[in-house]
Amino acid sequence: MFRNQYDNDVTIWSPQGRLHQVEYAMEAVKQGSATVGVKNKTHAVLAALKRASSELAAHQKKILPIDAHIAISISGLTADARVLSRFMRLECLNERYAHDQPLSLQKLMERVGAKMQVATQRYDKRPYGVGLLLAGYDEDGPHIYQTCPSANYYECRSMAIGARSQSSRTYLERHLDELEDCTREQLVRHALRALRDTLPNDVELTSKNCSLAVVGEGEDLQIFDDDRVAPYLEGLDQEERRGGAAAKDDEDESEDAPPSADQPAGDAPAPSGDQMDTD
Amino acid sequence: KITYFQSILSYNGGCVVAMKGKNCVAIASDLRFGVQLQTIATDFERVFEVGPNLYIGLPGLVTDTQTVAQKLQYRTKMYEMREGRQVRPQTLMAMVQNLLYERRFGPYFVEPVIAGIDPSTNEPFICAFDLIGCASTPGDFCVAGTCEENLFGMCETLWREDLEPEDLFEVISQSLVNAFDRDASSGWGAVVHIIEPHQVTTRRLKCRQD
Amino acid sequence: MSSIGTGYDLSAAQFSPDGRVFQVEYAQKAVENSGTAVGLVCKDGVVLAVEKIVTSKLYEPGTNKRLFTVDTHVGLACAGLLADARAIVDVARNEAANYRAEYSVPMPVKELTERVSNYLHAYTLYSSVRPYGCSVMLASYLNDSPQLFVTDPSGLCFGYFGAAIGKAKQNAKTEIEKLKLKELTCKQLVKEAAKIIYLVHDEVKDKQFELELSWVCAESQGRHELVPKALKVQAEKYAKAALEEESSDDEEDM
Amino acid sequence: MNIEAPPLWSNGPKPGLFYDFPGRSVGQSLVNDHAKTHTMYPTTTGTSVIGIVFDGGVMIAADKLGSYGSLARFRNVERIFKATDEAVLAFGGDIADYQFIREVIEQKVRDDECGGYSKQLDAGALHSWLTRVLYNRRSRFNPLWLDCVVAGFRAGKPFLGFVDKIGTAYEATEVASGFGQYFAIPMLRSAREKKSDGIFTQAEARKVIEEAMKVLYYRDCRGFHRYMVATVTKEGVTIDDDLDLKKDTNWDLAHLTKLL
Amino acid sequence: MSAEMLAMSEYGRDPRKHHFSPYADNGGTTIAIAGDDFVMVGSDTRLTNYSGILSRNQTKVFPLTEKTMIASTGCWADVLSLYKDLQAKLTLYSQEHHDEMSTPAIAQLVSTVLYWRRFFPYYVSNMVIGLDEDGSGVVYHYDPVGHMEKLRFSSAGASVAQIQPLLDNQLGALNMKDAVPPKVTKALAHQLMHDAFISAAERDVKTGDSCIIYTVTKDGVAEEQVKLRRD
Amino acid sequence: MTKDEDIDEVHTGFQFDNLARNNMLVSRGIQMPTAVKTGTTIVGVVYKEGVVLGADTRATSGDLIADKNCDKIHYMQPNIYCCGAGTAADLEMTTQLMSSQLELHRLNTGRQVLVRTANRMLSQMLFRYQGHVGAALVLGGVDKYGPALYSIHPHGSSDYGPYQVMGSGSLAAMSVFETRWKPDLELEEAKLMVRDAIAAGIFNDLFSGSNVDMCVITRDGATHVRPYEVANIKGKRLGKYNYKRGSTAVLSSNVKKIEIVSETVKKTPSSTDESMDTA
Repeated sequence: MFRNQYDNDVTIWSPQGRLHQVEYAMEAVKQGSATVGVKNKTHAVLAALKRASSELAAHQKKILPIDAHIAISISGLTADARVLSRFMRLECLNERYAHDQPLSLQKLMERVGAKMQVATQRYDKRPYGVGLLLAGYDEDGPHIYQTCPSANYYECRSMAIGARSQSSRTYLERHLDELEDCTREQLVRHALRALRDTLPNDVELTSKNCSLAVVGEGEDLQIFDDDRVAPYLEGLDQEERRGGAAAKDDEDESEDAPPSADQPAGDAPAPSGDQMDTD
Repeated sequence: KITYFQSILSYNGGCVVAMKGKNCVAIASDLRFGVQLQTIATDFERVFEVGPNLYIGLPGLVTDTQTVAQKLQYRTKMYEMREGRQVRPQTLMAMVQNLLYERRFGPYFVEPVIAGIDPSTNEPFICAFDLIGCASTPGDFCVAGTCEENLFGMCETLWREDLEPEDLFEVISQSLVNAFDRDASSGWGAVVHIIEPHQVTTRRLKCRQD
Repeated sequence: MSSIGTGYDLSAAQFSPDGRVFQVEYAQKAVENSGTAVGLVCKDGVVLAVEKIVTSKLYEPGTNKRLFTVDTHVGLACAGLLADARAIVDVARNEAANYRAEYSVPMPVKELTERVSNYLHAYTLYSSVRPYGCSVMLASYLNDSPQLFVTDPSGLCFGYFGAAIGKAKQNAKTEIEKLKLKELTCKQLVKEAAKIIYLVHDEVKDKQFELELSWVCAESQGRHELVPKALKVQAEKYAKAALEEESSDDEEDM
Repeated sequence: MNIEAPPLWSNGPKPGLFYDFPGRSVGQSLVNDHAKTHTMYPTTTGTSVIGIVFDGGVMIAADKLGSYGSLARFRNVERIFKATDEAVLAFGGDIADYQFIREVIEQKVRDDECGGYSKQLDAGALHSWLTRVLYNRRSRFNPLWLDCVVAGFRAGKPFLGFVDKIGTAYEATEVASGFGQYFAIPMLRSAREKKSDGIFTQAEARKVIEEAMKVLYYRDCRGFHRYMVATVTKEGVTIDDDLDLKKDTNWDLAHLTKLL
Repeated sequence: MSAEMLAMSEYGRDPRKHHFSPYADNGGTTIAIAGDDFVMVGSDTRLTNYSGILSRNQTKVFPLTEKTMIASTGCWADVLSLYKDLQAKLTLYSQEHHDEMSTPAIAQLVSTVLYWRRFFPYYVSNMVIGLDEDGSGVVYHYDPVGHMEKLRFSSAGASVAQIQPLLDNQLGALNMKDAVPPKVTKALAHQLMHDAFISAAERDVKTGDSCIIYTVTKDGVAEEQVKLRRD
Repeated sequence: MTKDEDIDEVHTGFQFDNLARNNMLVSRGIQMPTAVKTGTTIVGVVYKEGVVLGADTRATSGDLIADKNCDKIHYMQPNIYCCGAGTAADLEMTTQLMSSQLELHRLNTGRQVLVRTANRMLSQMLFRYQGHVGAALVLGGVDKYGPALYSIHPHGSSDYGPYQVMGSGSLAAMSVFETRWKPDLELEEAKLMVRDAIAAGIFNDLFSGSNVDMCVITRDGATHVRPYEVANIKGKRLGKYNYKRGSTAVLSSNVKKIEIVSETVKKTPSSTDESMDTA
């Protein structure tokens, strides 16, 4: 049973000039746990919330290294993210192999965009059901990029995606002007605070559920998990939650992902999201 | 047909090294006589006595080793008879040079090494040739044969000035044995002659037999 | 659109009983949902201007440009799905590079646009793919001759003196027709282009937007470049002034 | 961009090549590589290229002769070109291969320009890229018959590198190809050793380059008196493309080589 | 190609004939010695072709991971390509396995990569050196098509013949009555490497200029450069 | 009956008795061994009052250094010396032979040998052997016409000029003369130039090395300085490689005493043939 007759394939335009399949894929991003990306003048930082599917399971990896100067954090279908991360890693390797230099972020994003676009236009494919945040450092300084299943990507001053990420974005918008000139440590703090704002009031960030990546001037990418992330979390639970948007329900999610410039956000509520593993 | 050697000089294997010491010289060689990878004999002498304290080693193609040895014997004996005196090392050098260079365009496949003491001055003397008779007379050591590169490496590190005869024996023996252990075409025993003005000590060494 | 929803509009490889290919028309709809882009030809070059709608404060300003350089002498402005447009830009760049490799001269923009429109057209023939959801304008200034071509998702392609695509293309066209293009220079035209974008921008629907301006003209030595910063600031000032004037006129009218 | 759309369906036409429809699969190599033979020798050739690092930059030189065997066939061949503000390249070897690779590099640069990337290809990147290209061609037994000298900057520091037709690559403070390796390198090295700090000023570098070009003109029978010099500094690239050694040469010696 | 052909300079050939060989012999010598908690590897720094010196300062030892290095000599174009290939494979591995590849695993990888080109080999003598999982030094020696042997000490490249017997004697205590192999200390390894390079530079035209000696321990890699004769 | 000649033919000139056998080996695909070569840089330059000759001292066999300090400047006559590059044995014997020929010429004519005479005789000899005698020479001397300098190629061509170079390092050496040579050099200038030319060969050509030898020839005679400059010294070993006496395992040992006899030689008329050793 279909919501309408134009939504069962990515090759079909709706009479309004929309692609429902792409819009549905955008919903998958919101199923994933939240992740935040921020940057100042010298560094870019990713923070991500890790989920464990059960008490017995390990926490899933949320942040993946791409090269010595780039990391991604993912929200959406993990398997799709793996395809994209492998693609990006190979692109970075190729650049080092051929030109003996790190790949600039802009080039990488164009190639990822091109790859994702192909999947939005053919009946034998489906859009990638994952949103990524990239943090990277190249000759132009630090960058945060966001990608969407629609094959759009945005360079951001800071960004958050995933479940309940609207609270993070609210936090980030509020502190946007502070970010640029803050120190590396403050920047990490902002990322963690923004991430914490996506949590219900009774849940805190812990070294188990939180993952951190830092890259910047004179500093190769480092990813902090478990014990290594603990120092950064110290004292965070004492701080007041400023976002004040602790327990948002799922209805907020519909306006969660930023609508793209050229494509209106989906009007359909998110499908009950248990058809695939999301992360 | 597969050949296991690069040059005809390595057909039968074998190597020789000579070294100067303090008032003494030494010459040493392996004892293998092979045909390519097959070993025929392990007691093949390729160092020959020319005078009381003058020796020549003739590594190379065995048929030529023996031919050149015989021709040299003929020429040195003739010299001794004509001149009524012993062959000096320098003289032997000239003789070998001429013998080999005569066959510039059809050479004997040997690279001789001479070690001796000049009977009139008691000066140690060593010298080596290529197969057409280019002589070199270094002040330290000379090497020839299938593992000459190995020998060069050993000697460059181990040799030092003013070695006493007993120390010279250790240095030349260790140089030779360790060098030919890394060479399939040489080895299977070694013989060392320590030449002093008043005596020649000949020792056979215990080596790997493979 | 009486045939909408009758089931004849689900594939690009399908005609409706009244002889239309609805999927292509729907794709053109996507173009009309996007910010406006205009292209103006004058005596010494071509000016491209784009209204880029910005949907979040968090985005870095000045990125995701909708103006592209295809070859040093060809500029491209797009409307519609940006991801689709980027794919088209890649195609156009390849075509231009191949032409150069073959003939070692810059590719005439007419031929380039034709190749691109052929490509777009290929995607209107099969049910296995969907038509591209974007239109592109290609501008060049080669051998003292300014040229502007536009191609759309159906694969049609025409040359223009002034063209507009996107949301407010009708309004923009009306504005363009007021200009005496052949008498203007690029430097003057830049201001007019900015003014048009400001005029047609709908503040109610789309709050924020960025103006993108580029040109390919005698002034830029035949290279497609973004309009120099100083000139762009001037143009925007002029546009804003004109906008205020107009709105005060409107009030008077009332 | 390298991402090419795959065929519209398996073995179907690729988008953009739709007019081949229906038919054989396109885009695949139509030539059987095994049946191909490749050119293993150069045709029109250029001789030496020399290069030297000085304080704050790099300088390279090459003459302008294109030889056809022993025929001095083309007398105004440019063998140096500017790729970007941070890289100039000079080539010895087959002129056709040079012109081919030059086109490819210029398109790479143009691609970057059109892409609007802030970083342009620097000498290090081009050197590395050339190494890969030449090595891959030699591995397919279809070599580009070239000796390349890449000069410019890498990560803000002067860079001078060399690649030959099989992909042998290295960086050095002085490089040369062809006869330059035998004539010019000893000159450049000993000139540098005479400096206590081993650093040339730009003027000194220019002088020693001129000396070396003169010796090459005297002694290399594929050498020529018209030549080019390219200098890369932080300020950018300057190419002097109509230099002539003729006025500086001295043939008085000729009278002394006859026994009277 | 015969040694003579390789040694002959390009200009020395018949000027009318051109010859394409995908290989070149660019010289270079490497030595590796393993200890209980370290491994030392050195190379000379001369890069040659035909009769000329291309560079006087080119190391032939490259880092692969924090505790593994590769020493490669022979056809320099192949050396560079092999190294680039390994680097890419190791990066991918570490990203996919969230850990650096261990030295024994790298050793096997190198063997596989070399054998992959069995019928158009990399013309390269390789040694992989590093610390194994227990932190003790290991040396792996290869032939150009991937035969691998695990050793305590070895040498490779242009002057291997000059150096290997010396290491056998001094480290293996071969051919000496009542002698036992000495405990390999850093001082001993350094001294032997140093002296072996001096000897090789005396007798091999392709070895010289200087040698760089790297010491790999759990704390990282230390580097030292010693001058050799330059003729 | 066995004659002398059957055991060892006492002929003059080259013997070809091994040739058939060796050719047979070649025809079976066996490579002929290479002789020692002097890769070599040799140079000569004319200055105001005479000629300066220079040479390096390396002899190689393949990549192996066969002799680190060989003498490449050969005596021809008191007023003529000759530097040699090429096959070492050929050089040794050719110069030795020619030296005695020139001596005979001097004795026959009772005049100092002209350099041009030496040149002509060497050229003719080498031409006769059609390049099979691999000698490349730089011949220099002073005679009644003043200083003269020739280079002679293995096939017998020769070249006259104010400076000459030969050998694998000749191009490096040539670069020195091409940039610095001028007419009427002073002795010190000439010596420095020769030194630099040889050094250029030593340091840039793999097959040239070790020391600089030099020979200055004037109207008053020749000074052959060997070495003129030690360009390279062997590195200092760190280790001491003293073996304990008795380290080497011995199977058997045999000492042969030598009775030392004093020996005097008297010249007799019949032995003049043999003592005609002028070298």
